[in-house]
Amino acid sequence: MSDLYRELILDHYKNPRNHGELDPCDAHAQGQNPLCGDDIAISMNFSGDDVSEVRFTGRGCAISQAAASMLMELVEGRSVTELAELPKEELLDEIGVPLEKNPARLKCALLSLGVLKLALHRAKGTPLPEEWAGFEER
Amino acid sequence: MSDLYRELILDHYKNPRNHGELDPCDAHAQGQNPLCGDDIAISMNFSGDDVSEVRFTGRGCAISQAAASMLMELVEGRSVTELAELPKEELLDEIGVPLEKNPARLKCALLSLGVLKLALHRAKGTPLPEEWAGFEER
Amino acid sequence: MSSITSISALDVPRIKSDFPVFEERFDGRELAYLDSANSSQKPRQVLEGLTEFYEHSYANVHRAVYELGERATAGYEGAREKTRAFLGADSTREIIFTRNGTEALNLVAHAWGLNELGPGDVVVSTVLEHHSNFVPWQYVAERTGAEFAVIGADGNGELDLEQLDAIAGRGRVRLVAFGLISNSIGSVNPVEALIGWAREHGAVTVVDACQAAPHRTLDVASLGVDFLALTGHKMLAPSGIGVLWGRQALLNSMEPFNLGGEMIRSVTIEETTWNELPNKFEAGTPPIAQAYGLGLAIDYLTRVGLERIEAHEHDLTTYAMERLAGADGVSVLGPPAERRGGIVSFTLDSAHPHDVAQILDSHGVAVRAGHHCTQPAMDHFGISATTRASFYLYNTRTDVDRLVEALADVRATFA
Amino acid sequence: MSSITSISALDVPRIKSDFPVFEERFDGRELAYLDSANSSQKPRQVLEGLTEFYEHSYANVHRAVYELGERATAGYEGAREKTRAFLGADSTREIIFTRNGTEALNLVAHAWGLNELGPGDVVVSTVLEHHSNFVPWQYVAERTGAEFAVIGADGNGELDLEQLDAIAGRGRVRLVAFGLISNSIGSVNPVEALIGWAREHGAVTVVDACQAAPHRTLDVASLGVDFLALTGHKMLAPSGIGVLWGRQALLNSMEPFNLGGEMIRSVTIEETTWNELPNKFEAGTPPIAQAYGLGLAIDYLTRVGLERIEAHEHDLTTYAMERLAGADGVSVLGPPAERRGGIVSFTLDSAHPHDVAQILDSHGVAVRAGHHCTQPAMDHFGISATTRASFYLYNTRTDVDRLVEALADVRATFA
Ligand SMILES: Cc1ncc(COP(=O)(O)O)c(C=O)c1O
Ligand SMILES: Cc1ncc(COP(=O)(O)O)c(C=O)c1O
Repeated sequence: MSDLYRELILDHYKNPRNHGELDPCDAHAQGQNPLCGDDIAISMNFSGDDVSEVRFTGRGCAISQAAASMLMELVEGRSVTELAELPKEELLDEIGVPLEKNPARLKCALLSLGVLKLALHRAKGTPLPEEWAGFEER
Repeated sequence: MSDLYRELILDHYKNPRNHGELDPCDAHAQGQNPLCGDDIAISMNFSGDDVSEVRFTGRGCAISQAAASMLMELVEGRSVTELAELPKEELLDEIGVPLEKNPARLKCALLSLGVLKLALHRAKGTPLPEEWAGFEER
Repeated sequence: MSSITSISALDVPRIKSDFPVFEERFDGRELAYLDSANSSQKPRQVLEGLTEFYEHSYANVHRAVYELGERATAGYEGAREKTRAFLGADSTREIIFTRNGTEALNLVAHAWGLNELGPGDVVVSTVLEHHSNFVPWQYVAERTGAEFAVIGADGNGELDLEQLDAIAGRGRVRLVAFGLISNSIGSVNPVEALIGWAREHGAVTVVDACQAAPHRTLDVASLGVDFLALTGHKMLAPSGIGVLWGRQALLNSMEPFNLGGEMIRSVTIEETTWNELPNKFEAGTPPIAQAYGLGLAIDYLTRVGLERIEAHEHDLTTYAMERLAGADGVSVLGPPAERRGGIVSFTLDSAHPHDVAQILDSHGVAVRAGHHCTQPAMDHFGISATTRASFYLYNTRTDVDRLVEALADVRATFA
Repeated sequence: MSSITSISALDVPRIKSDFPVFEERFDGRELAYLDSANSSQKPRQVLEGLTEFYEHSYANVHRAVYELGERATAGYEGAREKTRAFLGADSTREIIFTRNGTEALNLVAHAWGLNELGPGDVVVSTVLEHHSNFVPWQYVAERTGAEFAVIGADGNGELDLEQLDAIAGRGRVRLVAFGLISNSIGSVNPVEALIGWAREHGAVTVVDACQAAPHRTLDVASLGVDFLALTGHKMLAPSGIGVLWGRQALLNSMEPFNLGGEMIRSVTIEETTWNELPNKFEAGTPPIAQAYGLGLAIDYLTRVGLERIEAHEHDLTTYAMERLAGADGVSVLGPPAERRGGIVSFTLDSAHPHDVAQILDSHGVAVRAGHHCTQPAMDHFGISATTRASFYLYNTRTDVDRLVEALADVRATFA
């Protein structure tokens, strides 16, 4: 079996954390991976500068959905400013499987983070960093 | 020195036969080789079904100009019907140097014959054979 | 499939030995490469010929007046002649080398479509098409004010010809574009009916043969189409080469597409005139070595025999469909093996196609997962992606067995 | 040329040994290949790397979820990164792989020009341009109703910048296209002045670097241009690959050019949206191995050092101009060696350039004869063709000597 599908990923895929939608919400964004059609939507509420609540919905492969679920656990309770700068390495460490060799799957893994960045920068009115530029246009 | 430049070719190049223009004339055509800019114009008068007079003008490489000059000698006094079917091998035999390996120079060698065909078929109102189709558009 | 046939079977082990990629071991095993509909592997004969060409016959073509240039031109134009013969075309003037299949189709869309179409006209594609034979038509229709009509399909992924009348009712049918074989589900389209209908309406026909040319004998004369596109990389040739065949009269009447060196007759500041066919459509230095390589690939395919290749793939497809029919949780899309090429697309109940493909990869089984550049077809089936296995001359029943076994592991993982 | 320099000389014999074509004998002699401005020969490092890539890393890119596809994608995208670094561009998103230099220029003409230009606008090219950087602009001007203006040159083939004011008087200058080095006479254009002028008028600048990229260090940031085109086959890479670099903001604002697979984000029957950069401009299966080969060629050039290559070619050019100045009946076109690339174009009093090249060929000297796809430049000089010798890293002074000796034979033949 592939290294990519360790227990934790399958668990998050089968039992996604924070699944759902916040409506109304303080920030929202959606994004797809045009290569494979994976789709993630994230909604958040803020309390002061902190993210008080976060939810996601989506469809797609186990990697993209599990990564989104893991991201939820990283996000809740942290400050918007901090999250706007959240390095992708933090999420990749959490996922914990080697993706460098596999740019296609890396895109799946980072889809939710891109959508999160877009939601945060939109809410703050700040420009999306170049690294995430692909998400802007979606 | 290259095989292509045997004595006869240089002689025709330096002393072209039937050089000039017939005006008025019974048939006329002009053509270029877009690859190298070689240019040939041929004018003819008919007497009955025969070509009574033929002249050419042109500029370009020794091969194209010598071939045109040699063609003049092949043409005069022969019938339009016969010339409209003149196989290119007859001119190539006259030139007498190997050109098969060299499609670029082959085009130079056959430029005058293409122009002749165009002039004859135009005068006769018959369609130019597919083999010479490139000349039609010029 | 067990009918008696005079076509002798392929010697697959011998063929396989021509493809260096099968010497490598993936997790200790030979690669089960089941993604040839995406792009094929290349035989030694093509790769060695290519290197030799670069080493001893390479220069720019057409314009060189020296030995190397003559060799290069002979190689390049020789490939045009091989392609002409391969397609049963009348003249090498009708063979235009492009970058890939997509560019061949875009050439027609830009050079014919943008200039010929207008309001009241109908441009027809099908719901099964590859994006490269769909988006260009959608785009030129929008740019010119023409209608864009799409022939739908039934649950098997077979075109619904009953829709043709309604489409004809929408205006003057000017162009009908369709593929011979669907790349995503493998169905073979009803060519004769479509061409008959298009002709009835005086429409120009564009056939996407990207999935057919590598696997079956084609003959443009008997097909009766106006344009045909194919791509080299799916038929053992290098990447970077495609072909547009078109009827000479049509090509002659068209404006050029890309502009620049080689495609002109004369250029002045005031005016430019175009070169004759095929140069008019080959602007700039062409993919010289890639065309030469396509010629070598055609030699290889012809030597092996396209009929034998087709029969071999049909056997594998039939076998794969039988085995997948018996595999838990697998649903195969598309028509029965009799009416498809060597392509089997399926979904698995418990896992997303990307995850399926990923786990298959860890078993040394290479398949493609995704929408296969056919999103309208995916929408038609109400899904976003499939896993697809596709066969070529180097595949065997063992590859199919490995696919089926690996699928069992996917199901166990996602159970 | 005899100035003291810190640039060490090229080890030409060693370089030559990397190019298999020089092992062959032409009429008993090594080939004096003086046609690299037309297309260059390829080193072993590129050819072997290419074969290895096909043998062990070939699959379609981007969409494959298996080991081979990952290798192929890494190879293809790695080449994009090498190209980015080679050009000093900000981002790999700005690097678009095309079929050749001509297509790179056409991409801008079609996707920017046809959509942005209109009556009252002026599109500027120069009389020295290659047809591929001339005809597309002439064509888009005609299609859009814009004015087409051509910067003239003086008797040396150097651009006449005094004409710029008059050109600006003809309307709103929207686009200025010019080459860095003329391919037919070798003159180096006044880049800074042209770009300064274009910017003053708010015009977009398009630089044809096809003749510069193989021979000199380029840096798009310091050049200050908007688009730059180059072609792989002139710089040791395979045929079938070109590059368009463009500013990201401009590329983002543009419509796509070719349409189809890979360049879309989503396709429905109603509507299609485009993918992000660079995919938006790379429709269909790209020239995968050719891009990889371009990356290998860039590695090779970088290892040898472009500054050393430029110095070496400058030495050969200076030497050739000295020797040709002393040869009977030879007239060299263009500026002095200080203001030219490694290109020497000339006419001979008694013989047509094609005849010259043909006889040189029989001496194992390969040059090009013709208008070099620059008919307006030929018209400017009042001629229809030249004989052109061009130099690259594998050439030597001996090649120049052989050229000059063979020219004497031409004169004798036509005396
Ligand atoms: C049916 C079909 N049409 C067109 C194409 C486009 O070919 P290419 O990617 O070579 O441009 C493909 C392959 O991707 C295909 O399968
Ligand atoms: C200056 C210049 N521009 C453009 C081109 C066109 O490049 P390609 O033939 O690769 O399309 C060439 C070469 O032919 C050239 O020399």
